[in-house]
Order: sequence, then structure tokens, then C-alpha cells
Amino acid sequence: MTKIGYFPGCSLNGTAKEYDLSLQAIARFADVELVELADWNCCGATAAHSLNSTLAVALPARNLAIAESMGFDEILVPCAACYSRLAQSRHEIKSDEKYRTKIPQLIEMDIKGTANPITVLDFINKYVLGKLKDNLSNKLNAKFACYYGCLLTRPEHLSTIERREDPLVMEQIVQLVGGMAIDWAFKVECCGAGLSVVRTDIIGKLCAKILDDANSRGADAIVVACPMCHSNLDMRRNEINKNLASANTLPIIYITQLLGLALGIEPNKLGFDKHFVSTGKFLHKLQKQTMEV
Amino acid sequence: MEYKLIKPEKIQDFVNALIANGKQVLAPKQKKDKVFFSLIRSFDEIAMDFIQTAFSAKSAVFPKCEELYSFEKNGKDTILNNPPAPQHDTVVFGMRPCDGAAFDYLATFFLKENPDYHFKMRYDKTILIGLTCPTGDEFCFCTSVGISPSDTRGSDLLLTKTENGYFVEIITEKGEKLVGQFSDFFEQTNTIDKTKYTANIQKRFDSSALKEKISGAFNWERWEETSLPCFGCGTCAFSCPTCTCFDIQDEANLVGGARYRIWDTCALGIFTKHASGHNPREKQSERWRNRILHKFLYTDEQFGTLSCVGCGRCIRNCPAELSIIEQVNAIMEG
Amino acid sequence: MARIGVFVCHCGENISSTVDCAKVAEIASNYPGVVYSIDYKYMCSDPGQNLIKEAIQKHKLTGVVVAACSPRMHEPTFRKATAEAGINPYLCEMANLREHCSWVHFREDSTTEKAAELVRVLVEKVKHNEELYPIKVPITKTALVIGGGIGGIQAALDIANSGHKVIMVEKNPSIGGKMAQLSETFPTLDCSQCILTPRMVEVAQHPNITLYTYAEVESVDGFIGNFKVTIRQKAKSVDHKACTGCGLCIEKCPIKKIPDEFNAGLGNRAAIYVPFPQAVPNKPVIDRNNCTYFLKGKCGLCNKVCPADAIHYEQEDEFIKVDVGAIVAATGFDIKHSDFLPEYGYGKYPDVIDGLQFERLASASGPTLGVLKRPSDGKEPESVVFIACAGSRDPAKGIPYCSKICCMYTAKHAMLFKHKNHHGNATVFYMDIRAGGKMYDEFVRRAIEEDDVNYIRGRVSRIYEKNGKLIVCGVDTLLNSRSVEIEADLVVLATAAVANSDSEELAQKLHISYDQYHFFSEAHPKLRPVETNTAGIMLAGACQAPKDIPDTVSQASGTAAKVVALFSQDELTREPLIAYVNNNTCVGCFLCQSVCPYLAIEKEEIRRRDGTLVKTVAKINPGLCQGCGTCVALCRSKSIDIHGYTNRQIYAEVSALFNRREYAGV
Amino acid sequence: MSELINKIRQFFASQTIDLFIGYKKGRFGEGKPAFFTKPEQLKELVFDDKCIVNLAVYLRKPELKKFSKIGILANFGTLRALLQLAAENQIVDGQYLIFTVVDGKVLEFTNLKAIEEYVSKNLPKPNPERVALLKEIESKPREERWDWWTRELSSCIRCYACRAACPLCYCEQCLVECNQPQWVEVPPTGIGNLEWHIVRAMHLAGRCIGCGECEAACPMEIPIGLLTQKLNMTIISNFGQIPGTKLEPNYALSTFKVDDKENFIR
Amino acid sequence: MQEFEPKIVAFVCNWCTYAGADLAGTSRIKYATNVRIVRFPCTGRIDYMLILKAFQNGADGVIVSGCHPNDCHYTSGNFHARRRWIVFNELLELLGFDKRRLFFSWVSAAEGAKWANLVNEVVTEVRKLGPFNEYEELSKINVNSIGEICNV
Repeated sequence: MTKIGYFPGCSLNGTAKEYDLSLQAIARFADVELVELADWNCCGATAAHSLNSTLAVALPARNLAIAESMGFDEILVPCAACYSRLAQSRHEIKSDEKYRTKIPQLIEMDIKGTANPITVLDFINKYVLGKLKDNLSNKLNAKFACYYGCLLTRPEHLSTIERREDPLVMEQIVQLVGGMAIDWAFKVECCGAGLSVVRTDIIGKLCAKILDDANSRGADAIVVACPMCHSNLDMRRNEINKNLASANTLPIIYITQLLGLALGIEPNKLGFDKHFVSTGKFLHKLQKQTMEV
Repeated sequence: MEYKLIKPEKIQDFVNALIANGKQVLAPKQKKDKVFFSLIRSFDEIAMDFIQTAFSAKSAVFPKCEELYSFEKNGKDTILNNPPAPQHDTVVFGMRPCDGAAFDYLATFFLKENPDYHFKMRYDKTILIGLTCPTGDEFCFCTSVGISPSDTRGSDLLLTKTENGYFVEIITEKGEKLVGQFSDFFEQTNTIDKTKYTANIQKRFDSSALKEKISGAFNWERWEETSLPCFGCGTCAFSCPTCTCFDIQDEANLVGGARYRIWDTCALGIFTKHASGHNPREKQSERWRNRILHKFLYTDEQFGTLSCVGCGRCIRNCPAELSIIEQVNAIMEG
Repeated sequence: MARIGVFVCHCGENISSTVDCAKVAEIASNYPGVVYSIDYKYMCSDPGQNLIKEAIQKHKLTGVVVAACSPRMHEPTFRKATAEAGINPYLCEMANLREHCSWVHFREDSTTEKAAELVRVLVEKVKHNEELYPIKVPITKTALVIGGGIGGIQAALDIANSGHKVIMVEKNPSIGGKMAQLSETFPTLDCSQCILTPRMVEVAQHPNITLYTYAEVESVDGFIGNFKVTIRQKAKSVDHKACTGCGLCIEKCPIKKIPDEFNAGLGNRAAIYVPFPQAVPNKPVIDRNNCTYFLKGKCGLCNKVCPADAIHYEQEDEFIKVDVGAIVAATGFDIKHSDFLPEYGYGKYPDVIDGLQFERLASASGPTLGVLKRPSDGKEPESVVFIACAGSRDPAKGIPYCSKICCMYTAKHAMLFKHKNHHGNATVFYMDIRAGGKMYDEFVRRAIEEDDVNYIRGRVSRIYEKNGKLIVCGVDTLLNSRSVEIEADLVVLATAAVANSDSEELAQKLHISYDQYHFFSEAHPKLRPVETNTAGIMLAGACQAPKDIPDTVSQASGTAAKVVALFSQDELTREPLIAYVNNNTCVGCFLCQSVCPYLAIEKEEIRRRDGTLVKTVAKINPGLCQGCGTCVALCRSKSIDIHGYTNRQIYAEVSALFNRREYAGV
Repeated sequence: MSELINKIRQFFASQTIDLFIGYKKGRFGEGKPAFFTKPEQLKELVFDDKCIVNLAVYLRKPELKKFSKIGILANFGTLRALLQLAAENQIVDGQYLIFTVVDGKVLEFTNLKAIEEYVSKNLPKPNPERVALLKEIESKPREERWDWWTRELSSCIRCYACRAACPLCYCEQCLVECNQPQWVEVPPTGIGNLEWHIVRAMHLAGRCIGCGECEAACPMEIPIGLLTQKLNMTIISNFGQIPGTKLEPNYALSTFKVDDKENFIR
Repeated sequence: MQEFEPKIVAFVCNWCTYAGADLAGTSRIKYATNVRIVRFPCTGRIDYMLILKAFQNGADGVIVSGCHPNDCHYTSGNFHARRRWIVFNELLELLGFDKRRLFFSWVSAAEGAKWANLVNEVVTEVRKLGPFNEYEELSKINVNSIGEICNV
């Protein structure tokens, strides 16, 4: 069994419990043990880097240092915001002499930058896809709008994704599990992210556009790979619907949940019961179509 | 020959007295892992525990950079000035007997036919105090060239360390004068058998047999092969007590200048390079041959003496570890 | 023995007011080697020059030092006088007593002292001066023009009309270049073809111009006046001598769906084709990459129908060697295409087009015969958005420079659209409007004010398609930075102008330098804008940097003037102040090669009389060396030296400076 | 070792090489340069990290011209010297068969490209002791540094052993031998010695492959290697060009970047 | 006592600094008389040995000046020169050479005033340092010395 470091961040222990559940489920399938970093701390998102640049490097750096000390070359960081902070911190330490000397003093740990943060998409590509084909038990015959949000593809120097303005990584995964990925216009638009709590009006406006476009192009669900995106699109439906002519009922599901379904894992074990927007209709439709196949 | 003894505790005072008297004392001194002749300010600086100094003491009479004369412009005239004569006597202290023999050769070379003004000026004011070798090493071969490790040739005084102190042989008038001047440090003694205190240096080759062989060695076919490792650094000649080759260089500008005599070596490519660009010794092997034949043949023909005293410096100093002993033996093999 | 004469000039009172000139002359007379020394009121005047000439003859001088003004002022004057007196002009040097001494100091002893020392320095230098003779380089009075766009055409015609031979090489089957593709031209809106095609025909018919189309430069050797160029004539597979240009082969060719380069991919052409109806030469070539005969070995229809037996499938690339004296690079530019811009869909939307495509759509000879129809469905657009700076001035895209032509052609495009559809909406997103040029800003104002084009100052963040419309999201920075969304039927991107993809390769063949964007570098950005660092190679047009037609044509004429000036002499005379190599000591490490800005250092083999190689040493090509001397200072063994500033001369100067050094015995 | 010896024997047998330059056991147990022309001599061949002489220095000897192909047992410095010599047009690829031994394994290089790859992958860090010594000297006040070097350099006897031992000092006419004009004072005065060592350091700046042979050959124990080492460090950190790693010329002093940084030009 | 007047040499390129000094002249900008200009085609031509020779011949300060980066008449001579100076400067630093006496600058053909200021600054600074005896004394080392073969 392969062991890699796991940095859940705050979301996966709370609002994104379903993300954690489904991620763990597919990791088990892929025979990868996700070892949670011992005594990890907040990555600093999304406030630290606008307040104190050194702290914004130091906070994630401590997590990187922990991963190093535990002997990991890779840390799976499922949250796109956490990923962005950890990857940025590693980048700063590797490229800036100032941080190279200052950070170890601050966090009182050695750090070389040998532990590389990876996103869920990197993880799926590297560990899951190879084993997927022979183990597919469900064909997910539905239309999906793959939504990347901002931090998976930006900034350029941290992104591992090609075609940043029109990425196709999730689309390829969706196709592999038998789904149809729609071509739509809002896959890398901003959902409002960190304003989730303080300015729900803005979230409403931004997310409405996203949901509306996905809806108008016939999507059955939106697929995401970031807990921030998920919570804004899923949780703020009341605010969102204020900006729409008719209430939008598209469910927002994690790419890991999608894979779990394809592998035949029970929806409950993938946290489908923990969504604000009901996933029942969607699951039902899938089930019907699967049965028809 | 007269003999004296310097008590062990007196040797230090003797040397310090020489310095106090205004004499320049040139004596062995440690630098990193080598010993060099150096002007010392007190006996404490002298290194006594060594087999051979890295360089010889020939600089006492043949400095590495010697001014022959200076000149200055005065309007359209040029005025020549002789260099200043040395103000003080120089005492070379603690050189090995082979170096003493080398001074004998140097005097022959510089003074025999056309006495060299500058050499004489220094040589006359230099007193040579030799020190018998108590030990030697595998590179010493003085006995092979007819010199003993307690040889008196060339020295003014020769000291031999015994359990009672330094046994002193007074060889020349200069030596006698010095002993007279510093008689406080010398005590009467009888002659002793120096063998007991002298290193046993093996004969590495037979110089008379070599003499036979070497006269025809110019066209020996193994010169190239035996000298391949030589890359021409010239350290052999620079450290050699009898190598006397020099170059003459002028340094001047519009108002004046000086002419200098500096050490040179046949190992350098430009040593025999003609103004035309032609070089009769194009290859290193030819230069190497010149040095060997010079030592064992040419000076013998010219002065009736070999110009190698078997000090072994060229072997010890060679970065490519070439050995003059091996070379001579190879020639003997034919 | 040196016999030096010193001539101290008072320059009226310019020098003598602060320097005691008589005293300087007197001091100088005591310098070693000085046999004559005098001061005079105006050394550059006729009597002054005569003084020098007489002294040279009377005192048999071997060197002359004129202590007067800056050599940058009067060195030619005094060297000429020296030559007239019968000794080599390069035996004369000047001490700068005016600009560097009398004018910058007060009258005091130290000023005169300095003047005397300056003279001494030059006296010591001149003792080592050598007789030098101007370098004569023969000139082949034929110019090679690379590229048959408007820049190349203008340069070729100007040179040819002044009576010199021109060889023009064009890589496409026809000359005409980018300008031939344009519909109308700013700021006059006259038809591009109408003004260009007569020029193209003139080139083809000019007795002094030899035209090679469908050809490329293979290699270039030699130097100014003496280039040896090999041209690769690509196989046309059609004998143009036999071909009558009837067009039957094109009509019958079964392969007709090849995207047409001339129409920027918006139309189709056959595998045997003439790029456009007014092409010069108006005879077809076979595109072997798409021809069935070449791909599969059968077909041969064109051969069967050709009444003139002009189809030659077996034709091979031909190499033509020519000698030329000057080369004009006029290879033009390229543009980025819409797939360069991810935020606008990576080229995914057919109705997001680049400027050149718009030109073809608007052109009467284009694929739509001048009716504006959008590529996706052929509908005539009602709303068109034009985006300027699409890639230009964007460091993140690697193109920080301004493409220069876009502001103007975007205004033109908007006007052309409005002229065709008076009720349509034209919107331009721009960063700044750069309309410097005669009648340029007026043109843009006309677009805005008379043709009612909506100019929005701001950039476009994304374009996406929705319900058959292109949604252009941008920001209007002048209206409170409000974000705007515009529904468009067609979007035209003024994509960045870039160097040709093969410009680097050509620069290396020509041994000219190029900038970080692969545009060719001029010799000096201000004072030598049409020449390159390699003598004899000049530039015309957008291969140097993005340029519009007027700029290209002016530069082409400027370049032609440079070429003609070069050709006005039979031999090129150059100052002999260039570097040279001592073969005896050069060890041929060739580290000097990369230090030479002019690639003047070549390899030379030294051989014995029997032909065996002794060694390979550096050799300075006197045609290329400009005499900077950087190689001289670099050479470890001092095997390179430079006439006029030889090691001996400069060393002597430095040694003569102060003379303070004491020697040990003195 | 026996693997290597057997290999070379075979090359002798097949007449692929007619001279092999390697090392024999020297007087203090270190390796000394040795020239083998017959396979039976090879039993004396040794190679370990005490074989420090840079054998590339011999390649310029005219005595070697009569050999058709030469095998060389190269230490790391020799490999780098070969690359640098090739970059400077002094040796031709294919003239030599080059071997080295790493951790008991024989590596055979049939061409210089292979050496280029090997060297670039195995570049050692600068010797920390030397770097520390350099730092120590650099930390002295300016006047002390000047006195220290003046004193050290006054020992120089201008034997040019440093030049002779350097594989990259191959000029037919060294600058000191150039007397029209006489750039460097020939007598070993303080000025002449300083000039010589400045010239030597500058001529090797950007070319020195750091084998340390100059200092090892100095009979007067002058730490002259520090000068070239310092300039190399300057060049590598400022311009990123590492001598003796590339077959193509990559000489720091004949190339430039528009944004080269300095802090002393007014 | 009379004030010490330093001797300053300036090695300049023909196209920028020499012309800049000419401009200082035509503009009649006054500066110290201590400087002597030696003209080179380009800073790329200036051999570092000449700098040493100038000091050996009694200069108390040396100025080396040429075209600003990107302005070289020969396009890149000054860039090559700059690299050479960077390396040479480091060597002098290590040797403990009194670098306060060596001045590098860029002076363009338009900077007559800058030239005059530079000369005045250099003269003032070197005047404070006094004569460059340290370098001159080197020429006496080892001459006729019998002992110090190797400085121990």
C-alpha cells in the first residue's frame, strides 16, 4: 500500500465532510493510505496573505515541514485554497533566499521543500485512473458541468493543469465514468470563495451566473473539486435564487463522489446525504438510467 | 686543520651574537611542511630537524633578483650607477655539506675565467657554516658524486653535532677569522671520529663508470621515453644548488631604469629560443637531456668537476616525481 | 631613430589664453626623439599646415604630433596635410590641448604642465605608429532582396531604378506579401491591391531585377561587397517557361479543399494553385504536401490536361549560387492567431477571427467577395466587437511590446464594417489609442465620430458563446470601471504582430543579430536604423519591428539609398584601423570568436609548403572588422592587435604618463 | 583495477591504442604520472583518489605526436580539462580513449560528449576547507589582505611551475614572454610577481577547471589556487557559466548579458 | 605645506566618454587639471594590465569610462568590458588592492558635466588618500634580497 501525506484542512473536517468521506473511499479503492499530517495547522487561507506576507508563507510551511519530517514526498491537499497556499509557500521558500533562512527560524523546523503538495485531480490522475477501467460498476449516464473555480488553475506558476482558461481534466474523468461533460462558459469563473460568510450578496450574484449557465446548457449536476466552490454553490442557494428568474435545483457534487458512484459505492457512504441541495432526484435519475443499461 | 667545540648551550648564543654583531644570518626555517633558507632575527627561528632544505642557499651569492646596474636620464645623457655593495657580512648557518660543495662549484663557475663582479662582491662577504648530516633519505646521493655527508669542501666552518656539543672544523681563513672574532663561544678540543655522527649515504651509482657511458649519451634513444612525465616546471633547476643559469632583464621607463639578473632554467621552452623563432631544443626531452648532461658531462669537460652534489632536491621537489638517480642508472644500463 | 615633430597650436587664444604654448613647444623639444618643435597661432590654417609640411620635408620627420584641438575635429585635416608632405598620414597624431585642457582649466602652471605631458604621451605613441593604407574592398554591384512584400518591392525597385542589378527571393509562389492580402489601407481607405499590383508587375518586368519566387536563401558567406549566396529554388513542379498560365490544371485538380493561406484559411484552394488572381508570377505551383500524385503516386490529371506540357513532377529543388554586394532583409512579420488567446476560447469559436481574416472577409477579392459573412454560418453580423492589443503589450503572454499597426487597422476594420452595415453595432475594446502619424488620429476620430463606432477603454476578460451569440465580457475603465457584457455576432482580435517563425534561422544564416522577440536588430536604434551590425546587410520593413505600410516603404527607400551609396563606388575604402592576428603566436582557442560583434573572426589553416597542416589560427576578415578592439584585450597570448591602437602604442602612452617610478638603485 | 587493466590490455592487443597515460605508485604512496607503451607494464597501474596530477597537461607535448591513439586514465579534473580543451579547439574528439574509475566501476568514454554528460551530472561542491580559507582571507581588513598577499607573493621565484602544471596554460607564447611591449615585469620583484599572478588568475578566470595543480606544483607553497578559485566562484555565481563542463565554448569573458549586475560603475 | 596633487589617468572610449570630455571643453566646464586622458576605440579594448601599468607608472588614481550599456558604438564592447571589470574587481578585492583608487563609470557623449564632476570627485577622493606609495613599494621587494627566497 502506498502511503502519502494528507492535509484535510478545516473544510474536510466540517462543511465538506462528504468530500473527505468520498476521497477516503476512493483512496481505499486505489490502495493508497492517506496519512493525516500530525498536528497540522491552518493553511492561512484566505486571509493571511492579504495581512502578513511572511505569516502567509510560514503557516503552510509548517505543514510542509511536518510532511517532510514524516518522510512524505507528496501531500494530498483536497481543498483548492489550501493547495494554493501550500504550493505557494513551497514556491516562495524554494525561490527566495530571504524565506529560506527566515521561515525555519519562525516555525522552528527545518524545511527543504521536498514535500510536494498535490491536488485531488493530480491524485486521481496518478493513483486512481489506471485502476478505474476494470472496476467500473456504474455508467453515470448524465450531463455534468465540470467547475474548476479559480484556485485550481491559478496562478499560472502553481497550476499543474493545462489549458488553464478552458481546462479539460475533470471532463476527461467524467467521460471515463460514462458521463457527458458539457461545454460551458463558466468553468473557471470565480464563485466568490472567501466572501462566503461576509458578503453573501456577492456570492449570490456570482454563483447565479454559474448555475444559470450550467442549467441552461442542460447539465444534470455540477462537478467540483474544491470545498469552497462547493459550499458557495450548494449552501447559498437562497441568496443565489434571488438573482435568478426561477429557483435552481442543480446538485453540486464532488469529483470524488462521482468516482465513488462509478465504482459502485453506496451514496450514503459517499456523503450524498450531507448536501444542502437535494441530490435525490439526481441519484434517482442516475439509478434509473443505470438500471436501463 | 684546527678543531674547536661549541658547547650545546652555547650554540644559541653564538648565532644570536652573530646577529647582534650585525651579520646577516641565513639559516633553515620552517614554512608549512618545507624548510627554506631565510634571514633570521634570532636562533629560535632556526629549524634544526630536517634532512634537506627545499631550496639551496645559493641565493646568498646569487640572488633570485639581482640588480646589475641602474641608469638614469639626464637631459640627453645617460648616467650608469653600480648597485650598492652589501654593507654587512652574511653567515650561512646550518647548510648541509653538499651545499658547501656546491658553493665551491659556484665559485669555480663565477670566478674561474672571467670573475663576476657581482658574485665576488657577495661571495667575499659570505661565511659558510656547514652542518654534518646525521641522517639522510632515499633521495640523498652525495656519495655517488664523490661528496661525503660530512664533507668540508666549500665550507668555511663545518659543525658536527656530538653528545658534547658541536665539533667545529676550521677549514678556511675566513672561518678562522670568524672563530677568532667570536672566540668566547669556542672551546679547545681534540679531533674526533666523525663517522659515528655522520649519516650513511648509500652509493646509488658509480660516477666513474657513468663518466665512460655519458660522453656518448647525447644520441641515447631513451631520452624521450624516460622524460615523458616531465612537464617542464623547472623546479629542479630553481632549487638546485649548482644551477647557475640566469636571464638578464631591463626594466625602464622614460627617466631611467635598471638591469637585473634573475634565475632561469633550461626546462623552459623559451630558454634557447632564438630571435628568429627557431628553437634548437624544441621538446621537453631535449631540455631534460641538457640538464642531465650539463650536470654530469659538460661542466666536467669545462671545469673538471661535476655540477651535481647529490643533494636530492630535484627529486624531492619534482611534481611528476622524476628521479635523477633513476635517470643516471637508466643511462648506465644503456 | 624616431624623428618627431611637435606642432603646438594657439587656436587664436583658445589654447594660448590658459596654456603657455611656447613653453610647451620648448619642453617638447627636449623629449627623446623630438627633432623639431614649434608653436603657431592657427595650425589648421593654410600657413599653419604649410609649416607642418615644410618641417616634415626639411627635418625628415618620421612622426608628427599636432597639439591642438580634439582629434575628433581636425585629425582628418592634419593627416591630409601630412600625406601631402609625402609621409604616411597615419604617422600623424593629435594631442587634445583645447577641449581636454585649455578650455577646461584656468591659466595656471599645472595647465601648461598638463599640456606638455599630453604632448609627451602622444610623442611616445607616434614613435610606434605604423604606415597604414586604407583597405580597399571590391564591390559586386548586385543586391539581394529577401522577401517580396511591399518593403522588398520598394527597395528592389529603388535599387534597380538607380541602375544596379537586384535579385529578389520570395518564399511564396507570388510576391505581394501581407499587403496583397489587405482590403483597404489606412488612413486613406484606398484599395490595397490597386496600389500594390502595379508595383508587383513592375518588379517582374524590370530589366535589372531577377525574381525567384517559391525560393529561399540557403546559405550566405562572405562579407560586404562580396557575399556569396546560395538560393534554394523549391521545385514548383511546373515549368514556368512553358506554362501559359491558362489555369486549366487548377480547374481540373480534384483536390480542392485545401485551406487557402492567402485567404487566411477562410477559403479553399486546389493542390496546384496560383495564390491569388493578381499573383506575380501568375503561374501555378504544385503543393506537394497535398497533391495526390505526390502522396499516392497516381492522379496526374493536371499533366493530362496541360496544353503546354508544363507539368514536371520530377523537378527537384535547385541550388542557385549568386554573388551580391549587399543584402536587404525584407522578410516581414507574422501575426498570432486567435488560438493564441486562451481567454477567448483557444480558437474554439469560428466567429472569433484575427485581423487578417477580417481583411479577407472585407476584401472584394476575398472568399465572400467582399460581403461580410461570419465564418460559422455565413450570416452577416449585426454586432461586431473588435479587440485591440490581443496579446500585445502583455508581458504575461511574452509580448510586452506594442504591435503598432493594430490601433489603426482596428479603426479601419470598424469603419469598413459600418460602411457595409450602417445599422450594425461596432464596438472596439482598447487600452490606449496610438494613432501618431500623418492623418492617423483624424482617421480614428472619424471612426468614432462619423461612423459611430463605440470605443470602450478596457480589456476583455473572456469570450464565451451562448445561444449562437458571442458574449464578450470586459470592463469599461472610463465608466467607473463597470464590467460590460456585449453580445456579438463576430469578434475580431487585433492579435499581436510577431517575427516570422523562421526569422532566427535566417538571422543565423545572415550572421545578423536579432532581439529577444526574434525581430532583426538594427545597427543603432537611432543613427543607423536601416543597417544591421553586419556591414552590407540592411533591413526593410516589419522584419525589424512591427511597422505599417508608410513606415515600411520609407525604410525600404532608406535602405535602398544605403545600398546605392555603397554601389556608387567601385571599391569600398575603409579606415585601416582594424584588428589583425599574429599567426606565429595564435594557438587557435577561438574564444575571441564570440566576443566579436561583427563575426569578423574566421578560421585560417596554416600549412607547410608540402600541404601538411601546422595549425588553425584566427583570422580577422578586414571586410567585417569595425575596429572595436575587444578581441585584442581578450586575447591571452596577445596574438591579436589593432592598427591605430596597437599594444605598443598604448603601452608607450601609458608609460609616458608620469614617470615617477623609482628604481632600486637610484 | 584488474578489470581496467584487462580492458586496456585488450585495447593494446587490438592496436586501438599505442600509449596509455595513467598513474604508478609514487614515493609517498600517492599516484605519479606514468606512461605505458607495452601491455606488460600495466601491472604497475594504480588509480585512487591520491592520483591527483592532471594528466591532460601532457597532451600538448610534441613527444606524444608519434602515438596514433592515446588512452588516458582520467581523474575528475582531467575529464573537465579535456572538455575545456575541446571547447578551446585544442584537442579533437576521437583522438583519445578515456577511462575513469568510480566506486570500483570502470567508465569508458569513447567520445567527449559522453564526458560532458558525466561531468555535468557529477560536479562536486567546492571544497569547504578552501572556501573557508578564502572567507577567512576575505574577512581581513583591506590593508592586512594586501600585506598578506604581498608577503606570500614575494616568495615567488617566477619558475612558472604553476603555468607548466596547468592543463589550460597551453599558449605557445605566454603573455610574460611577450616583450613588445613587456606586459609583465620578468624579474621577481613585488610588482612583477603581483602582475604575473593577476595575469594568471585573469587568464584562467572562466576557464579554470579547479584541479588545483597550479598550487600543488608551486615549490614555494604559495596559495595561488585561491585566486583562480575566487574568480571561478565569482563567474559561476554572477554568470552561471561553469568551466570544463561543456564541449561548446561557453567562456564567461567572451559572452555577456545585457543585465549583468555590478555595483561599482558610477 | 603644499597640498598633495594626485596624478589621475583616464582610459576612455573614443565614442562616448572622449566625446563627453570634448563636450565639457566646448561647454567650458572647468575641472581639475590632474587628469590625463588616454583614448581607446572602445572600452572593450581596455586591457586590465594597462590599469596596473598606469599605477606602476605613478598614477594615484585611474578612471575607466565608456558608453552606457546599450549605447556602445560597437553594440557590445562595453558589455564585454563590464564583465571583465566585474571579474577583475573581485580579484583586486581579494588581493586587498586599494580599490578606492580605481573608478569605473559610464559617461556618454552628452554628459560633459558628468565628466567634469567625475574628474573633480575622483581628484578630491584620491587627494584624501594621498600618494599611492603602497604600490610603488612593490617594485623594491626582492631586489638584491639574498635571504627571503621564501617568505616564511
